Amino acid sequence: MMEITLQHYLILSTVLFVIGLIGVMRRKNLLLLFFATEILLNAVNIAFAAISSYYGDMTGQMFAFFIIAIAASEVAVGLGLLVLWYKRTGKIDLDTMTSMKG
Amino acid sequence: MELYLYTALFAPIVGSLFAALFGMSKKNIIAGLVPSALLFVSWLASLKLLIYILGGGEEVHVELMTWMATGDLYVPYGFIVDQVSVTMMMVVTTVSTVVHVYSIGYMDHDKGFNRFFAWLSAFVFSMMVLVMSDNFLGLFIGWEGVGVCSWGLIGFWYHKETATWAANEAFIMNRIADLAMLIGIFLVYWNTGSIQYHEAFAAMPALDTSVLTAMGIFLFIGAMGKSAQFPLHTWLADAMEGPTPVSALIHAATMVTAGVYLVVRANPLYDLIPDVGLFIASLGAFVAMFAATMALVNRDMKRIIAYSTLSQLGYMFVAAGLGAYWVALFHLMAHAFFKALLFLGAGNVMHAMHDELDPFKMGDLKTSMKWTWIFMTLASVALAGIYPLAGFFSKDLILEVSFVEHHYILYTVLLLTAGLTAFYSFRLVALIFHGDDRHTENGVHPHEAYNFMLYAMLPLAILAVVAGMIFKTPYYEMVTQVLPAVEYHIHNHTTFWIMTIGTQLFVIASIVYAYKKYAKAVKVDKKVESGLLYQLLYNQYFIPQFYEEYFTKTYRELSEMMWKLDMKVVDATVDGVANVFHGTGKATHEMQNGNLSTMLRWMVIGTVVLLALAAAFTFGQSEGVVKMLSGLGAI
Amino acid sequence: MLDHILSILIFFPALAAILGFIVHKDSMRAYGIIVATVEFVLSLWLWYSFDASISGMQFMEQANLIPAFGISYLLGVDGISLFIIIMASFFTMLGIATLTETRRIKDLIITLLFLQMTMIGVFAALDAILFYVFWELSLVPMLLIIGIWGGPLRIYASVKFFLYTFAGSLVMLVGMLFMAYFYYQATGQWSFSLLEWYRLILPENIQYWLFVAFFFGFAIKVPMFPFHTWLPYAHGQAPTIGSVILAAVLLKMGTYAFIRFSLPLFPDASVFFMYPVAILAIIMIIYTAMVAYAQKDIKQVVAYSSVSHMGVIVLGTFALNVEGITGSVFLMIAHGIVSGALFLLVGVIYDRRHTKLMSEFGGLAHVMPKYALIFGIMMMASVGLPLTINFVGEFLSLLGFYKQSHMMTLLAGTAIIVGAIYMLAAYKKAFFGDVTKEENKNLKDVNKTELLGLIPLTIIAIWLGIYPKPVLEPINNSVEAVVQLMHDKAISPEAKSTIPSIVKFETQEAH
Amino acid sequence: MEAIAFYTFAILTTVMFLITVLTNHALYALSALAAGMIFISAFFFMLGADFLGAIQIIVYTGAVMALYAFGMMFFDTTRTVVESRTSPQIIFGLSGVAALTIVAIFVAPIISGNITALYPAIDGVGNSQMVGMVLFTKYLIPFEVAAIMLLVAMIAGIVLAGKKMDQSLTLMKDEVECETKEKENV
Repeated sequence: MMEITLQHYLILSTVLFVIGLIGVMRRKNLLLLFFATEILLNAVNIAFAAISSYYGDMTGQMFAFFIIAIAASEVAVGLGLLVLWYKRTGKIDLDTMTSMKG
Repeated sequence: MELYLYTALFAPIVGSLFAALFGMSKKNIIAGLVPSALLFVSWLASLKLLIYILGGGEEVHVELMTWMATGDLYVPYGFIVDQVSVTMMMVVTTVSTVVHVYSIGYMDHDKGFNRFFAWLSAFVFSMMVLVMSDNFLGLFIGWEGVGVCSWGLIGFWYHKETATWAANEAFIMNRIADLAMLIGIFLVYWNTGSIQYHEAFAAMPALDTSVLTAMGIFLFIGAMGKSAQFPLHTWLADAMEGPTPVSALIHAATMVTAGVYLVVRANPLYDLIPDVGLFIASLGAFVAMFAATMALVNRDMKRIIAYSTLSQLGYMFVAAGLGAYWVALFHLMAHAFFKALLFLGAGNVMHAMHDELDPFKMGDLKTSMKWTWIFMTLASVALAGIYPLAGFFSKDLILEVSFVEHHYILYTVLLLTAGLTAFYSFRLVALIFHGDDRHTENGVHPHEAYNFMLYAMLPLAILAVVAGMIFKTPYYEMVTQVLPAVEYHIHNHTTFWIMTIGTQLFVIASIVYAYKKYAKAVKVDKKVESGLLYQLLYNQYFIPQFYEEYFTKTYRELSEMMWKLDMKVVDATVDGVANVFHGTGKATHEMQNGNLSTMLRWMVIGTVVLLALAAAFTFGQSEGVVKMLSGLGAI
Repeated sequence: MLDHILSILIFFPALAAILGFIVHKDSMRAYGIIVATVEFVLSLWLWYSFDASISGMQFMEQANLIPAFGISYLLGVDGISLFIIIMASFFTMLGIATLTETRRIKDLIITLLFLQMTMIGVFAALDAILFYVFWELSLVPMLLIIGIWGGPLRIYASVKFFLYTFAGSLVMLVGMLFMAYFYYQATGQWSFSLLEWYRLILPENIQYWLFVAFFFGFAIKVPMFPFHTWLPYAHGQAPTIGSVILAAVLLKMGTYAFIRFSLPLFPDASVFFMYPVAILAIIMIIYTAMVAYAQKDIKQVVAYSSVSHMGVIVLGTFALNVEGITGSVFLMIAHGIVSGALFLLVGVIYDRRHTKLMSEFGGLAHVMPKYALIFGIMMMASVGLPLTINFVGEFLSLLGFYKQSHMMTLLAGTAIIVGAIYMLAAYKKAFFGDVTKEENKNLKDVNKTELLGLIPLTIIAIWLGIYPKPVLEPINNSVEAVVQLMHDKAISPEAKSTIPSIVKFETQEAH
Repeated sequence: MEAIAFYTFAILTTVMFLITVLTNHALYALSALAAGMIFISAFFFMLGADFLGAIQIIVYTGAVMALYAFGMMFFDTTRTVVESRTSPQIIFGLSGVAALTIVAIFVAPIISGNITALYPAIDGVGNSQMVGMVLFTKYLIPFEVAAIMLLVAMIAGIVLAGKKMDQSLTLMKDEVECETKEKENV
């Protein structure tokens, strides 16, 4: 079997990212939509870590690190909002959120 | 002499402004008297200048101030009194003084009395500027000035639709010619570097003939408009809507002769281009005949005289075109006197007949209006060219000129026209003053005009009689100092006498025929009147209708169309562009349906597009793209 | 104080406008008149201190705004801009003095004073960015004037006016940025100063592109055919004061900018585009004159006549010789005076009858003789009668262009015919004939306030027609400098020969 | 050896995430996501980013997943999630195109050829140590900002979700409306 190169990691990252995209587009349930965004972030993290590793540069890892931090805060705030919304409307379905209609 | 020059020039405008002060108030006799007095002063000053010039004085040349100066162009307000302009000045001031005095009586009951004198004196001023200017642009000032005054005076009775229409027609037709005149001036400027007469004329012999021809033609087109030559002639007959003194002054004696004056003034130019001169002469002869035929059958007293004027202008152009400038100017002068007299007489008749213009509704006025009858008959005799009145000396001279210059066709045409002239003139006199009384049945009781009006006409009557006899020699001596001195003599004495007597007999025969036909009871010959020729002449060759149908109407319709085009195409295009944006907004408005899911999908599409762009740039980083991007400042 | 007179001229009205917010609305008119009069006196002082024999810029002021990009606050006037500045302050004064509007008069006067600032700013600015800023700022007060005090279609008209001219000026801005970029490439430093730009000789193909970019901005403002359709709407809906200032001053920005930017910056392109522009100008002259003839609304007649006259101005500008350009600058002044007066006159009758349709009038000469007289004089001035102000400009413009093309001048010269047609027809419809409408029988003639505005204009129209020298001379000197600059800068031999050199003896020596 | 590990984990992660995205049961989704997270940390270890791997497990699987679990309890989404479906062609089409372009860009030599290390890893220093060095020198300010952000997020989460936990805001609003109506009736 051949050696694992950077391209492998990048392609894996792409595949995961696309899976995330599918989720983002497909999901109507807000909570599950959050899951999809987590996938997106993780996919990017892999790419960062891989590049960091293959070029011997710490910057990539740093970014991955910050992304994880951001993901954590996003979940905190996002879930908070979700709870609030659920309490107001009793639904967390995206299709019911149309107050931003132009 | 400068003082006299300025007096002659500016006295009329002072009079005009004085009368204008009263312009909106009630009739004030002083508004008529002061301009008349000032015109008399102007006449005296002109006389003084004439005597000075006659006495062999140098021409008076002054520059008042700069008008325009830019680049190489330098236009001053320069005035010149030489032999030619002093002749014109005398003609203008004489006739206009007479007409002013006459108008005090004529406009007596008009509520626009004061306004009338303001316009009339302003006209005289413009005319003086026209004849005294020492450059083409100064001439153009006067040229346009008389145009405006003519507009104001033709449309003087502005409540009448026909009057205002005629005023606009006159102005616009003159404008068409003025454009050509302007182009002529441009040509003169760019080719000779100056628009001063003497500099420009001095530079002309060195120029190419084609340029000179263009210059000559354009300037002549300008002259055609003002002198109402075919095909720009229709306005003159319509201009008779104005008060009769106006017709006498503007549309007979002075303004319409400005075209002749221009050709005379530009004689160094036209001498260089004899072909154009021949064209001018031919057109003149054509107009002489053409206008005379229209006068034959017309039923409007003033129009008949107007056509007669047109015809005589044709004579003048024949002379001017053939290089006999002094003859043209001489006929201009003589014609001014007797034609003004004729018009003023017609004015008397109109007053007496309560503005009736149809001579077929008059008749037998000689009993009640003896002096008018005498004056008009005198003027008509002079017009017909019977010895020893003014017309004989000037008009016969033109016939001789054409004969001597071997233009026999022109000669024949002019000779025939002379007969026609005699016929229609006396047809008019006979219809008005002789025959049976046809006006009492209409409840009109004619009376003679005020005495002072008749006295005012007297100088013109005297001049119409003696101008030819007395003035010819001194005039010739004087004018030929600046104009080409060509004596026109038929060398063969027998021929000369045959021609002269023959012409006289022909003319007298025409007069007798006119009297015979119209001096008794008038029989209307239905058969003749329904004939094609009569209809053609009566309707002025259908030219006014033709203009109305094909020019006026077309222009109006075209304008309407243009407006529609402006709204429906040009503006609609602009609005269309706006609508594209608006429509795009409306169409993409759907995107913003507020559904987060849809938005997410759009977001993904956006991401994909951006990615595609990135990919495209990644793979397309060839030299060209890089260059383009760097040019745009993107990299 | 004289050193900063231009800054004072620009910012005094703006400052006064800000102070105007605290003035009580009853005394606002008096306040406005005083401010505008002071401004006008200042502009006259500018003229008085102006040295007519100098062809270059005078009263220059400079302060760096953004040194990194060479954007500076650079002001100056020469003979070309001087009189337009005076005219701008004159018309603002006249406009405020003869104001008949009663709604929200305080806001109106403040808007007008701001407008004055922008107008003078445009004509005094010598820095491209500064020029652009004032150019765009001038849209805002006008937008408000049309949009608030206008007729029934005012919103449409004002938005059209704004967006259309704005779109054009954006293209111009791009052109300016490119110009600065080329300057940067050539010299290694940024500058938006017009005087610096003048020294730059661009390659021909770049000139073409930049000329076109600038052309869009200017042509829409002029407005040239086929970009003119915003103007009839704007005039039709604007209140009298708006129309007066729009016609008298704002339109002049476009033609002024042609002379300030397009000609000296791109001499070769100017020669290259001379005929296309001239053709547009001729279409503009004849076509809009015909459209004017078809109008039923007297204000639209005057509006379209404006476009037609602007055509002559453009034509004179692109004559590219001293006679033509001097004539076109003079005609800008003349057209300002005459069309301003005509719009004031239309306003007079509109105030009385609240209609502008000519069919509603007829026979006005009977009831309003003074009005008819002044209108008549102005009409004659508009059709270019000699000894009135328009003739000098029109004559010189056409004379200048005759040097370039005979046929086109002949076509353009029809302006004097078609101009007479629509004007006389309109005059006849409105003033001649009998008074047929009952409402017109008791119309009051012009009152003192209106005369206050109209008589000075009439006097100027005749005075400058008879004796144009005081205005013509400074213009001539500055124009000679511009033409000489163009001649020197021109690259192609064709352009060199088309643009005449003023310095005659030098060329003779060269031969 | 490395290849085997890579492929195994790659397949596992992909499958887990696909389950997360495609399943109708929220609970399955959550479990699959948590599993996926852990598998991803395996990649980090393989890449030598030990610290990141640890963080991944602690933060994601430990904290984030726990939060989600609580959230799910709250929303009662243990039952089958019913969602209105949008056309899968668009979704998969778009995703496919996105994948293709990204891959295309990644494999383009111009991108991968031009990278030089900004902060090269120093030999002989452990990964965690290395991370610490970079984090507290070059990225100190972002680090602190991130800390503050986390604090803010924590407080925000508490405030948003924790306000009047015992009451239903919806009901409260209704009550207010009812009261006003009653008042009007009276």
